[in-house]
Amino acid sequence: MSVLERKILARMQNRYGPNRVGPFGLFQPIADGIKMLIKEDIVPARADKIVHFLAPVLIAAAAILALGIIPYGRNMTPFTIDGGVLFFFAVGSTTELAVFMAGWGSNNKFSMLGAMRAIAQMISYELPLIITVLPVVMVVSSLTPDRIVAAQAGYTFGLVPRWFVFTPWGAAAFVLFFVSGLVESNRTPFDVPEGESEIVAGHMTEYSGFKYATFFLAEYIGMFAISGLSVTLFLGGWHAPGRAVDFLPSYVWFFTKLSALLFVYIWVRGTLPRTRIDQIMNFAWKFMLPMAFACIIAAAVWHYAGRGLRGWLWSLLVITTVYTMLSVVLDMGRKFAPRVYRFAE
Amino acid sequence: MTPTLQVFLIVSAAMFSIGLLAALSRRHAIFILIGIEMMLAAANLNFIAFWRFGPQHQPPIGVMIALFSIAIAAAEAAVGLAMVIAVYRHYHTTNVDQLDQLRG
Amino acid sequence: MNSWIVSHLWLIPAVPFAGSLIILSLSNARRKSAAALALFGQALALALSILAFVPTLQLPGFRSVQNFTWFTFGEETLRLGFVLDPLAAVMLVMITLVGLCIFLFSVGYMADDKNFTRFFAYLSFFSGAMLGLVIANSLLLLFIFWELVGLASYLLIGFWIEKPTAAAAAKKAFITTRIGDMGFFLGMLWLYGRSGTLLFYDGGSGCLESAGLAMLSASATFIALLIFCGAVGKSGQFPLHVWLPDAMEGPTPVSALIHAATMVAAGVFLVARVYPIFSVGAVNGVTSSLTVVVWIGVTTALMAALIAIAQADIKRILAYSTVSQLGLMMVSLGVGGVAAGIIHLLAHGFFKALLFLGSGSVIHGCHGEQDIRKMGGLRRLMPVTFMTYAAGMMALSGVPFFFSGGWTKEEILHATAHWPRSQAPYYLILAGVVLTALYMTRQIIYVFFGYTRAAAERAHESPRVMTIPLIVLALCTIFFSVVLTPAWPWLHGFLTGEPVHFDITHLIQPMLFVSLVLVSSGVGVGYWIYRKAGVQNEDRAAEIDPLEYAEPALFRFLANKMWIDELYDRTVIAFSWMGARLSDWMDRYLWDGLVRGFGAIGQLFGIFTTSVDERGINAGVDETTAGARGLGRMMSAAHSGQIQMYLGAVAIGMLALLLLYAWLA
Amino acid sequence: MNGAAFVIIAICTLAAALAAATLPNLMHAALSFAVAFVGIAAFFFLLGAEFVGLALVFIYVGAVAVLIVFTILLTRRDAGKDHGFNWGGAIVALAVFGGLTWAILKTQSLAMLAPHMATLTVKRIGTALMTTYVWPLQCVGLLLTAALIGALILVLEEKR
Repeated sequence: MSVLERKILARMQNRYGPNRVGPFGLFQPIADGIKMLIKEDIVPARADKIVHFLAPVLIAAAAILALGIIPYGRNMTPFTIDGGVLFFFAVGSTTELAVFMAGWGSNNKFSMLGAMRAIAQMISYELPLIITVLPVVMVVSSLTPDRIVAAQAGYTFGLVPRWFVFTPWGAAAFVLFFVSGLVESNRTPFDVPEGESEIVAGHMTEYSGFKYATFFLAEYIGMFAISGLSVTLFLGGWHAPGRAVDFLPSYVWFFTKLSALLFVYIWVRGTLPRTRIDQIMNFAWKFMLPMAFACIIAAAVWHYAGRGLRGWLWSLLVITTVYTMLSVVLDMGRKFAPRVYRFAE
Repeated sequence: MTPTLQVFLIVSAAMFSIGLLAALSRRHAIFILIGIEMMLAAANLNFIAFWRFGPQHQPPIGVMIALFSIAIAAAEAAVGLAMVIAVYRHYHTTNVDQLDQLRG
Repeated sequence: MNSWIVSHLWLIPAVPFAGSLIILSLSNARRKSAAALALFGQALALALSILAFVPTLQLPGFRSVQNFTWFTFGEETLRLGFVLDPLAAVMLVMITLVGLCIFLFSVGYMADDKNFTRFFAYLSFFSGAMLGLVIANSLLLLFIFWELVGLASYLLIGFWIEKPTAAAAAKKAFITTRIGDMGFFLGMLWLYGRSGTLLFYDGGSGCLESAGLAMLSASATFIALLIFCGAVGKSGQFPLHVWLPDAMEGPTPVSALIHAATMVAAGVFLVARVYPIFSVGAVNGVTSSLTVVVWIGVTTALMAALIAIAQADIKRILAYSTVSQLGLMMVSLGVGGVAAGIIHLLAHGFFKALLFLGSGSVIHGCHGEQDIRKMGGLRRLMPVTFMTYAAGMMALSGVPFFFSGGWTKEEILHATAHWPRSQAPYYLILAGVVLTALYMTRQIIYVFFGYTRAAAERAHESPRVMTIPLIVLALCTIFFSVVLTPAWPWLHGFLTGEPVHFDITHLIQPMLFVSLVLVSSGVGVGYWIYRKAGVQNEDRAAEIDPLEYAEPALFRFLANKMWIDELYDRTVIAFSWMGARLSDWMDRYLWDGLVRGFGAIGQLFGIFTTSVDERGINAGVDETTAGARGLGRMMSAAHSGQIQMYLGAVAIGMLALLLLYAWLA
Repeated sequence: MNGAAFVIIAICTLAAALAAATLPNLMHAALSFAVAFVGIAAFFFLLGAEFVGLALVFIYVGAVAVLIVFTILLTRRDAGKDHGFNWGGAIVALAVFGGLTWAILKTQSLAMLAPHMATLTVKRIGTALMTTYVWPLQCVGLLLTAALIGALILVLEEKR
């Protein structure tokens, strides 16, 4: 997965990805892994030993737990509990704590600063994340992923699969969900915490060797989880895009969709420059939140308008009006990301 | 030994007294908050336990109360911590013993 | 016309009162108008009295009563009133007539006195009071005028304030009469208590009428005796007579008016007015109270007569004679001869006033000399005074026929002779009559016969203004007798209300001879003893009185007024002096001691309470406050601001509840 | 519902709680606080109230723990110093614990087993919330916003 990412990035940047190690550089990850393992594990002197050690463990655990509830295929969800989605978020929130522990444990200013930024970012995006999930849960009226996926079965007009993404509010919600997902996993445009240029590896600076490896592992697993959830919520989980191709096993569809999303991740990483932390925050509170609420309203309208075409149109109308209004308000104010120069006193 | 209600109650009592211990013995302001949160959690535990072992009502009253108390506790924690910060900014200490301006 | 006067009876006393008030307001200088006003007032009163006298003549037993309410307190109403009956009418005329003469006389007598106006104000005030007393229908109103009369006598006796003896005499007179008045007052209260009203005649329910008397029953004698005390005091009877001789300090017209005619008569008038009370439960006319009156009267008469013989001062002799005559009147009232007593009172009023005025003109003539031993042979120098004085003397000593005194005295003898209780008073009275004749002849001889002694050289007849009243009074005494002769006892009938018819045969009465014998013996003895008195030598001023020569001890005893004054000094005054000192001692030591003792106890208590307060309460309070403060501090310690402390407290509280619950359940 | 799980969870939570109460190091105490709450959530799971457990974790571990940690950061200056530990509190806590257990043990009626229960679905909770407990929900909503604004004002004011 890491080598894939690096090759795609490279290709985007007109350069070859790692191709030295093994055929087409496929063994690159193994090489990285070995490198990580054999590197000496140094722990900062006055660091808080326990916290330092626990941080990576907790992050990895949280990420893996999150994977547990995603329905990979027809009745192939590892861990079915009634409030599946809620479980996902509950576990998701522990990652913040873990990130903080990492930052605090390494006992150096940069890592602390990095951790602070990460937490601020994750917390502020958690809200839109959950609110965008709300319309889906409302429509399906259940928190369990299986029920959600089941709700997206069937096709309208024989061709269009009844996935939520094809509903106006679904589409909007999907986009918002995808973006906040990016932020949650500190990826690309929002990977400020470990922004190499500014504060080295953010909260992961003091980690080396295997602990650093676990961090990376956790990050990738986080991506998997977020995109898996978005697939189940909006892209119809393991449902086949068309009736025709229905014969393939459910998990095949799930993974194709998943890899599609991942590709987008990497694609986005490759293209978008890093955004400033305050820009992120403003974007979250000023744009994402209102839009999320709009999605909820749209979903409600869609639902009460009979889920048919009329409902579709009505919710589209709601989404567009809110979108245009927001953009007008924000642009007019030109406060999208006001740059306040604070000269050193 | 499937746990009986009494055991649950004992555990919650333990939890409660530990919360009390934290609140009473730690000098630090934040620990008092932590202690309070623990006590509240113990109370929630009790609610759920009683709900679980008690007669089943259609609307799960125990759960409801637990939910609401969690919400309220969270609000309380937020405000409490805000206050601690404000106090710290003003008095530059969080040592509860020194914060006795409200003396009688 | 007559009904008008009956209803306006109160005018009679009012006129002199008004006169006195007006005179008082005049300044001393206006002597002429003061005298004129007083005389006019007295004349007007006389006219009114005569006017009032007429209706009483028409029908016998006449009595008209006007009662009015003085004031009411609660439901009780106090009613007073005026009465007009023969007794009152006669007295009215006598007082106003004698008063007029005396006023006239005093104009001359007091001519050279600087307090002329004040004298006349007091005189008219006195006559007003006397008139009021006579016509009062209520014992209370009578008592009020009685007191006014007493006040007037005090003022008049003590007229010459600068003379200490006069002031002392006035005080003495006032105090002794007051003692009598005490008795009178108690009697009055008792009467009011018993009979419920003080009105004499009140349409049947008056205290003197049968209904009222019935209510008195047993207490009548005591009430009578108490009222009699007032009479004794005012009329100078035996125990309280001491003030009367000393009252001679006042100017002679005063003595004439007060101590001869009117005031002293008030006592007798009172007894006559209240006679029914005296005679309640009378057994054939004799009650214990009346016997007491008789014996008091007898003793006074005899005693006064004896003292009179040994007196040197002309006015004192007359004073004692007045006392003795009053005693005689009391005896006549006591034995039941009310009318006789009143008639003698009237007669005595005239000739005693005459005698006093006569002595006044003698003193005036002798320029204030009062000692008879220094006078003599005034027969030739003051013929008019001598003539009138002789008439008065004849009347007083009881010469019958032409002189009123004789007839009235004979009447009294007649009444006492028939007194059933005992004959002793009769014989004593006889002795009294003889003694009266004796000292009167002594006086006449000393003053008018014999050689003119020192004081008498420059004597001259008094001016006409003084001799005219003398003459008028002398004529009155003589003509008054006409009415009194037993042949035609008009006055007696008038007073008692019986029909009277002229019967010459009554003229000769056995009693007539008895009195003739008595008077002639008295005069003879007197002439025999004192014939040498005026003859032996010109300047026998210091000469020893023949009686004194014969019986020095007895004489000195009598001269000193039987040492009664001294006796009183020793007893009553000594007693009161001792009482005063005792009460003073008691007050100073006993009561004062007690009070101081209580004070001390109070102080002690005060000290005790303060100490208790200091140590006990304060300490206690301090303790509690300290305790409270301690508690407060302890409590405040609890509020140390330590949040954990509070939380711990809450926990402990919960525990305690738990334990309590466990302990209870 | 089996005893073993119960015992393990009980031990873990109580240990974590005790650590939170007694650890001298602030950060460790805060973190053990989070662990304790996860333990309690586990209890809820045991008792069949998953939703509440999840909510508990989500709220406490997600938000409150972070808040606490942030506060500790903000009050850095004296966080290091240990403010000491007064034993009075301990005694009182023990006494209270004794009292409570005594009360619980005394009332025999509580010693009953868990009766069978229909699984508590989020749907039931949702309907209950929305039907009978609508008002309390609105109030809690109001309360939370008030608390939010209050906390902000308390902190914001200082910054000015």
